[in-house]
Amino acid sequence: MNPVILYSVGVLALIAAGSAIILYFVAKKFKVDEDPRIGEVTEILPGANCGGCGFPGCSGFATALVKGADKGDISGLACPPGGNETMTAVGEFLGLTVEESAPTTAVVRCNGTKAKAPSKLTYEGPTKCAIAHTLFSGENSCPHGCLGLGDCVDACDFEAIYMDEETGLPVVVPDKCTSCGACVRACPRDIIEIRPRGRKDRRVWVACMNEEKGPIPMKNCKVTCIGCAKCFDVCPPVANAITMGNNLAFIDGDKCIACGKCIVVCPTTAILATFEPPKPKPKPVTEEKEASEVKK
Amino acid sequence: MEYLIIIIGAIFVNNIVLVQFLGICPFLGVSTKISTATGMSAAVMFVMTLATIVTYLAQTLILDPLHIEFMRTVTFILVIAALVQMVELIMKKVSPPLYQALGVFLPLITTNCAIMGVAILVIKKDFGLAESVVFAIATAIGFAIALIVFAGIREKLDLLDVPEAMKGAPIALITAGLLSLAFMGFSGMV
Amino acid sequence: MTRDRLISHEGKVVSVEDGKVKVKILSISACASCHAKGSCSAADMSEKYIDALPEEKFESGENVNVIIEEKLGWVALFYGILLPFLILVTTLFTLTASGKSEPFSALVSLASLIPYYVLLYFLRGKFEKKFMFKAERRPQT
Amino acid sequence: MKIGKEFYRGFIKENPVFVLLLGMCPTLGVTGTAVNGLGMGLATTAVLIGSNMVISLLKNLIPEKVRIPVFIVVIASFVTIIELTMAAYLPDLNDQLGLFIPLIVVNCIILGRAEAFASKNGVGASILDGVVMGLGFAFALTLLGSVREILGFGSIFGIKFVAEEASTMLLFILPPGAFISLGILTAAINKLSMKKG
Amino acid sequence: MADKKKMESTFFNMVIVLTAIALVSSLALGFTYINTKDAIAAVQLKKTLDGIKEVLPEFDNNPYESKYNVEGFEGVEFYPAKVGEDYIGTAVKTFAKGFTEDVIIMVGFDKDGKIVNTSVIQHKETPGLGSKMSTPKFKDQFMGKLPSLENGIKVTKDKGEIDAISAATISSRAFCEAVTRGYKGLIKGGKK
Amino acid sequence: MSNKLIVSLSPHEKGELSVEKVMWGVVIALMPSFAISVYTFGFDAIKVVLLSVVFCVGIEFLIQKFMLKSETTILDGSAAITGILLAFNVPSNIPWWQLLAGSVVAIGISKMAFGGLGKNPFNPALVGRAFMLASFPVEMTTWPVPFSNIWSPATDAITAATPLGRLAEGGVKALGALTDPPVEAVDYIDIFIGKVGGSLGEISAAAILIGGLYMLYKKIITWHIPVFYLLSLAGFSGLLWIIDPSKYADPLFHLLAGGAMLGAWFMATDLVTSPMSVKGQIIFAVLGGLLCGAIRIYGSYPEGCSYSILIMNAFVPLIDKYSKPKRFGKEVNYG
Amino acid sequence: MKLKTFKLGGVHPPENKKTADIPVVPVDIPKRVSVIMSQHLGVPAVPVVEKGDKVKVGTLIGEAKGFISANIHSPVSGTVFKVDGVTDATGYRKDAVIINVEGDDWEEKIDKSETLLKEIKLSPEEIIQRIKDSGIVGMGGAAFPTHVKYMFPEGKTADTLVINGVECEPYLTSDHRVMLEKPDEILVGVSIMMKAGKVDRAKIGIETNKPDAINVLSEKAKDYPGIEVVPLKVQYPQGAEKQLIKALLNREIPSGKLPLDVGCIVNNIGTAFAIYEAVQKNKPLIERVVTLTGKGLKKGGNFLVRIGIPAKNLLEKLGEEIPENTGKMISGGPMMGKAINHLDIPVTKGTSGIVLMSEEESKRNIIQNCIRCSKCVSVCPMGLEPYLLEKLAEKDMFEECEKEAIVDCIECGSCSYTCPSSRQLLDHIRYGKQNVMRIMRERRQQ
Ligand SMILES: Cc1cc2nc3c(=O)[nH]c(=O)nc-3n(C[C@H](O)[C@H](O)[C@H](O)COP(=O)(O)O)c2cc1C
Ligand SMILES: Cc1cc2nc3c(=O)[nH]c(=O)nc-3n(C[C@H](O)[C@H](O)[C@H](O)COP(=O)(O)O)c2cc1C
Ligand SMILES: Cc1cc2nc3c(=O)[nH]c(=O)nc-3n(C[C@H](O)[C@H](O)[C@H](O)COP(=O)(O)O)c2cc1C
Ligand SMILES: Cc1cc2nc3c(=O)[nH]c(=O)nc-3n(C[C@H](O)[C@H](O)[C@H](O)CO)c2cc1C
Ligand code: SF4
Ligand code: SF4
Ligand code: SF4
Ligand code: SF4
Ligand code: FES
Repeated sequence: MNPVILYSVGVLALIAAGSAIILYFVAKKFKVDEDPRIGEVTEILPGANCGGCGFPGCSGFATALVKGADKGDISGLACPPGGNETMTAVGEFLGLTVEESAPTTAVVRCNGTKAKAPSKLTYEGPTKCAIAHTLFSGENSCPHGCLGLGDCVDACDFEAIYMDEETGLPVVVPDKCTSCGACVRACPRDIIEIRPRGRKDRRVWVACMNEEKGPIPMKNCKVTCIGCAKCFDVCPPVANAITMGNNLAFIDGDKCIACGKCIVVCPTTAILATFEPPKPKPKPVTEEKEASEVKK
Repeated sequence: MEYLIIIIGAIFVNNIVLVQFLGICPFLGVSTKISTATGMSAAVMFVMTLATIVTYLAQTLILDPLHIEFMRTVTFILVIAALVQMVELIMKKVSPPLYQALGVFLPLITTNCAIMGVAILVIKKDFGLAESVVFAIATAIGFAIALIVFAGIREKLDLLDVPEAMKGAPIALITAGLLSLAFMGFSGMV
Repeated sequence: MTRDRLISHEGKVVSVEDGKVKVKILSISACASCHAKGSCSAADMSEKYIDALPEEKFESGENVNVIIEEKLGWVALFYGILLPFLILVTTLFTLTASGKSEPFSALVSLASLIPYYVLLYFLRGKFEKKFMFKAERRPQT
Repeated sequence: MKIGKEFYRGFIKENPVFVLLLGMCPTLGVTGTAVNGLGMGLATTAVLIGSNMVISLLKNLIPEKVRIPVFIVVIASFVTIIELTMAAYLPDLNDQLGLFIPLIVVNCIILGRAEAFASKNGVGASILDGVVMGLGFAFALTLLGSVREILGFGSIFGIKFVAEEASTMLLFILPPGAFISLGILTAAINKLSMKKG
Repeated sequence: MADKKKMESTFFNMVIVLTAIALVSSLALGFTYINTKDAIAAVQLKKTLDGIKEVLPEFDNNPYESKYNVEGFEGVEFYPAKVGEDYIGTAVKTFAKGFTEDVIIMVGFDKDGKIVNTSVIQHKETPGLGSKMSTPKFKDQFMGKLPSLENGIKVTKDKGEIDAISAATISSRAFCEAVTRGYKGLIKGGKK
Repeated sequence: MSNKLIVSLSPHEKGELSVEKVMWGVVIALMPSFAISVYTFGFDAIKVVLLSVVFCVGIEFLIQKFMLKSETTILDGSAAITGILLAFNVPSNIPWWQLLAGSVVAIGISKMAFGGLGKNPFNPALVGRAFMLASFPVEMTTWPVPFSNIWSPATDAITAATPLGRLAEGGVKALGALTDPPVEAVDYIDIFIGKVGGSLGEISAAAILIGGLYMLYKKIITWHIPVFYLLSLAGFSGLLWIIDPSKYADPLFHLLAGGAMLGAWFMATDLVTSPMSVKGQIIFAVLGGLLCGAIRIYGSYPEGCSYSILIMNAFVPLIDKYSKPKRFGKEVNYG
Repeated sequence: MKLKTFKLGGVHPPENKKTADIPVVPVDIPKRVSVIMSQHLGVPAVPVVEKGDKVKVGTLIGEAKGFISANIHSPVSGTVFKVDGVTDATGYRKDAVIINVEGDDWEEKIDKSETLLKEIKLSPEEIIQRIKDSGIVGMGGAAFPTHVKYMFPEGKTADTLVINGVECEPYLTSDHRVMLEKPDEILVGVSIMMKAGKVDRAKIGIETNKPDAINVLSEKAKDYPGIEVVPLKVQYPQGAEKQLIKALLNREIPSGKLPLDVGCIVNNIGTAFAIYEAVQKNKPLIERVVTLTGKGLKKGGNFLVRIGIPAKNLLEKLGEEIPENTGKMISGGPMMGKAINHLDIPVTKGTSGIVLMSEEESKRNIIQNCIRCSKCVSVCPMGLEPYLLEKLAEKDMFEECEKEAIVDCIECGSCSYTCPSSRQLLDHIRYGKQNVMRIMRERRQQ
């Protein structure tokens, strides 16, 4: 045989064996006891790394899931963007059944549109709610109302909120919203809330956060909640979803049965819903904004 | 003088990234922070020197005498890959805390074109050992300068909003192109 | 401790043992955040374990920041990379300059790293004290 | 598996150069002319097909821990074979591509495909993957080479379409031109995909 | 993927597999090498000879084999050419610093020292400027010239007889300098 | 009171300065040089400057209007400066399409790709020039003879070597000690007032100085960059000259010849691409001057000024990062 | 001799001090006043009166709560109408005591006479107690409870009292008028403060655009040992305490430290006057001098105003209307003051002036890209890099903000003022600073 071939075979074999030995030790020392399931669970997750689950990134969540699975319990862990489908898939993979959690969405609890709460001042400065919030009560002077500068829109990774130019208020697109809560954290006025989407997408909520006594906010906004408790009175006892506090009504989304009675009695139309209220009273209840939501 | 020519040549005139196009991946990938870029550069310098010495040995002690120069590619890549892993292994074994601290500080060092390229280049240029090592170090310095300067520009660009379509790779490539254009000024210096 | 120059990494406590926590750091390598890692082999190791001193009581599974002064990172770079590099190069050039044959110089200079690493090995206790990481709760932003 | 779809993937959607930004060195280094780009692309494709094939054949024989070195050996062997063959039969192209032929060995695409695809799939699929990704790479290199050649020399595949004496934008065949052309191309692709997405 | 049986990563397996693969690859490489070796060598030889052929008249020896160097002219190579036993001239591979890097050219001198022809082997001059060195318009000026032993050959600007390429005096000058260097070396080494 | 009140954070008072004032101030400062170039090169000078400005401003407009779809800011004057300076850096007989290509690179790639005014790391006009120099070396290094045919377009390219070109060729060995015969001495007064060949704007050091002083007076620039740049160039070349006056040109020649003056006063000072702190500006200028000297003397390009500035532009982020202004309360001075 | 000033940065906005020559006149007391409980820096005071309670001028109606807080006294006599929220200058609601005015009855202990009392009878501790009881806060703008400055932490001493007569804000002239009209009282006040702070020298810094004040005070100061009047070059923000100390004493307060760390106490001229009244006349802080001015006003003026009187009453007193084209109303000066929504807001202890700006003046310019002109860097008196801080804050990069010393920013606004691109530098910097301070606080709590 040609010596060149002989040499090359010999040399390469030697080097290869050498590196095999080195690599063997390297592999041994660097052995990462990673559960292979973690990687595969990560694959199942959406990979948005949004942090909505409360863990640093999807792989962090995957680790928690696998750990939970070892203990036989992954309840309480949920991936907001992935929703039930993802969690079911994860559950299947880990051999656990996952309880369906009621789907949720973000809602904006302010209805102080440009028409209903006209601006009295002009704000000049960075378009950042957080900055305007430190400066003053807002162009419409409501210290609890939406500032309309869109911090929530910027915070959303899923393009699920946009600014309605006409109303000057953010609008959530429930089909895109993953309930990750980024907007909730971004809003300096705590106007956004994550609520159950409701059966057949029917949900009712008080679109106001103003805690001042009736007449004061009325000066700034026609659709403020004045804390009159009429809605509280009409809420059916089976639901008992409404609580009053600080001159403000609050509807518990988990209890609300979406009967729509409160919408009709509200003197200021501060209660919004994603469906037509039962008896269309003379008062116009819905804005264009909800009308578009109804269609969905 | 000879060394000076090698040094200036390798750092400025024929800068490894901007003119020779070697090691572009780390150049584009690890250049988002100045401190990382600096650490990475130091690591590349060490590995490049080591790799040059080892491949030089492989060439002169094994390939040349046996007349199997054609095995160069295979041999070099294996030797370099093993070498890099071994350095990490030794470090981890010898001083775990040091290894941890470095690990937090530095990204992984992997075999890239630059290291392999320099190993082959010094053989092609018929350099002796000392020249090879000088060349390797100078090349690494050239890499470091390009990388750190580039990281500086990118850190700054991160703060300014470049147009959407230009974000990421396009602007990095164009910046690299302009940097390369600027480095043309060094041409003819050796 | 001044906050002036710190490097901090997000990580997760994996175990707690007598006054120390072991923290798993996610995505240290630049590659781990790379969009092309799926088709790249370098992204192999995206996790590392760090022993850190907890600033408060942590439990396993908590998210923390592992922090170390940036200065110490540079010190590590010096001992881990620059110093051996200098030893290597100095030996090499001393030998070649004194007329030794090239392969010999190359081999000896490579060998000169052995005593260095042995020394490091004996000093590892010292380093352990020096390169102490701290684990702190992640501030909300 | 639809072949057409696969090709769309290799050429556009997951194009190794424009989208994944892999193997940048040869991409920038040898695309002074369309011919060089094509040559380099095809050489890489050949290696990719070969290594994908061999690795998918061997996939069950390779212990996990030595998989990288085995891949490297296989790839390096193919590279050397290509290198020798080109030196013998295409000496001019070989001279033009120079250092970048042996450096195919460190091209991330090849190792990447070996890792991500060939080591998990059958031979047929792996060869197809090699063809698709390789041609995608070759396509990108040729495109970039053509752009640079047109702007820099006023010719394409060596055929000059401006007067012999006319000035052309020589910068595009110099190093800065490589970066800038690729930057503009990726920006264009970004823009296109933004419009679509 | 659970059903896929992978080889386990034991020490033994690893070494064996890697070594085996290395064996196979090196065999393949070796054979390729043997099969391409001659072709490569032939290509190499042809390239050098082609260069020499371009600058010298017909010859029938292998000047490459009788290559020699001259002291004081490092980097310059001399390839004497013969027809039968008769010395007909020398091809000289020579260089000078051009606009960017060294310009390497091949110059053929006949047995009287007159320039037969020149060819550019390697340069990094600016395309469109210095690169015009290889156009006949410039190159052909050298044909048949006998450099002076004292001054070599020069461009007109330096009181010589070669018209420089317009806007590329430096490259032109480098070309002349390289020719001069080759010539001086040839004379010093004694024509062989 | 009918209108709505404005609410904003403090300060409510605003200063006089505006981007437009700064930029058009620079344009005014460039006018003396323009006048000299028209005097020297005639109609061609007007044509080239006008074309270049129209190209640059036009490209900026088109990109903003159709690609970025943003507000157009062409009236801020920065594109006009780029246009003028680009024209000042080319010979007066440059073909129009090459000027167009240069403008596209200067504005399109070097400025707008980064997002427009203020975001570009490299000086657009210089990028344009470097691009043209590398792309069209023949046209960029063939200068028409000054005062040749003033009012008719110089169609025939007549090479009139620039002082620096002659130096690079080894022609002008040293102006102080003219030893080698084929050299015509260069008259310093000629270079100073601009009776020499060269690019449009660089020929007259005097005109540039007038413009520079105007910018200083208007507080558009500070003195640090030009002064340190020129000092370090003079220092570097002077050192070599002292060592061997027969081999190297004297520092005065280096200061007056070529683009050093134009570069030091108008291009190194570009606000966008120079460091922020005074300390940083000094580092920038000193290193730039050294580089300029080094490229002129050791490199292959006869004119090092533009490259020296481009290279230093690349270092600006690093300089900014490591040369912070003096912070109040850092060095405590008690009692 | 070269005039003293601080060396780093600074700007010189047009002064517009058109009310400098108009003497202070008192404003009539309206039927009802609203006294806000958080008029000072720190914890709001707690109301100690209820609806229906009778109060006299000087009756304590709000009690300090916590270390950094101040008492609040009734500025009028009458009946408490209610204790409720009123909207303050920013539109948010604050607790306030609303009083229906009946007559002008003063607490008996207050000495209402005009006679100058030079002799200081009280001991340092008693002086500080009196300052505290009288609810004195800094009149220089921040309304920091003054007694806190004199209660040195363990081991600290002061050697110099710095009196801030700079009034570097454009338009405002209230300090200027006080200096002209009450020089003796001020000097006695300063002597009291020297005694309280146990220092034997005081420096009064006044910019040279108030030559009459410099003359009067330096003439009179000859009679008061240890007090020196130092003329200063006109430059904004010379009135900021760090810059003032630098200008007067060439001492630099290290980052994150207080004047006391370099042996200084800084107080405003108005504070000195208030201390004189509190200590010598037993009069709590119930009124202050407020400048009402603006280019649109025919005259403008300086007024002695009881706390709680709505700002619009000043305009009434002046006999003018809000000019037709008013675009912005500012409480305080145009550089540091707050924009207010309407003139119904009550005057507080910190209100130094009301400036009305026309629409053209108040519109902000269109924001352009930063051209890196470095003007902001060169004018920043703290040696910061506003252009960088702005970007970092805008991008919520708070850790980097912290490294770049964003908390050193004194919010003087010189950067925004000077920026040729009209960038909203301070707006973003303030946002970043607030977040960094919040993060630092959270970290400290751990
Ligand atoms: C970008 C550029 C490239 C150049 N390339 C060359 C070249 O390759 N060869 C050369 O001799 N001169 C080149 N020059 C020109 C020289 O610098 C010098 O100006 C020229 O040699 C002048 O000589 P002339 O008298 O022949 O016009 C180049 C100049 C520039 C600006
Ligand atoms: C917690 C705290 C403690 C302070 N202690 C002192 C002090 O001991 N001595 C002092 O002169 N000022 C003290 N200050 C007041 C500040 O130095 C400063 O005068 C005040 O914030 C108002 O400053 P300005 O009007 O310049 O904004 C203190 C401030 C704070 C917030
Ligand atoms: C930018 C800036 C400007 C200031 N200008 C003045 C001023 O003109 N006059 C003044 O008395 N205080 C001014 N101050 C407040 C002083 O810093 C300091 O707080 C005050 O003099 C302390 O006195 P006081 O507590 O008695 O108010 C200014 C503060 C800042 C931050
Ligand atoms: C003093 C000064 C010098 C300038 N110099 C240049 C220059 O050299 N090149 C240029 O393209 N623009 C110049 N400009 C204009 C402008 O700053 C430049 O186009 C920006 O770099 C574009 O972002 C200058 C502006 C000023 C105020
Ligand atoms: S709307 Fe809010 S909750 Fe829904 S996805 Fe967007 S940020 Fe998350
Ligand atoms: S909901 Fe909150 S964050 Fe969104 S615009 Fe309104 S105030 Fe801003
Ligand atoms: S506001 Fe802050 S950053 Fe701006 S100049 Fe003043 S101190 Fe500097
Ligand atoms: S003053 Fe304005 S334009 Fe100038 S550097 Fe500062 S932020 Fe930029
Ligand atoms: S191809 Fe990745 S570094 Fe060269």
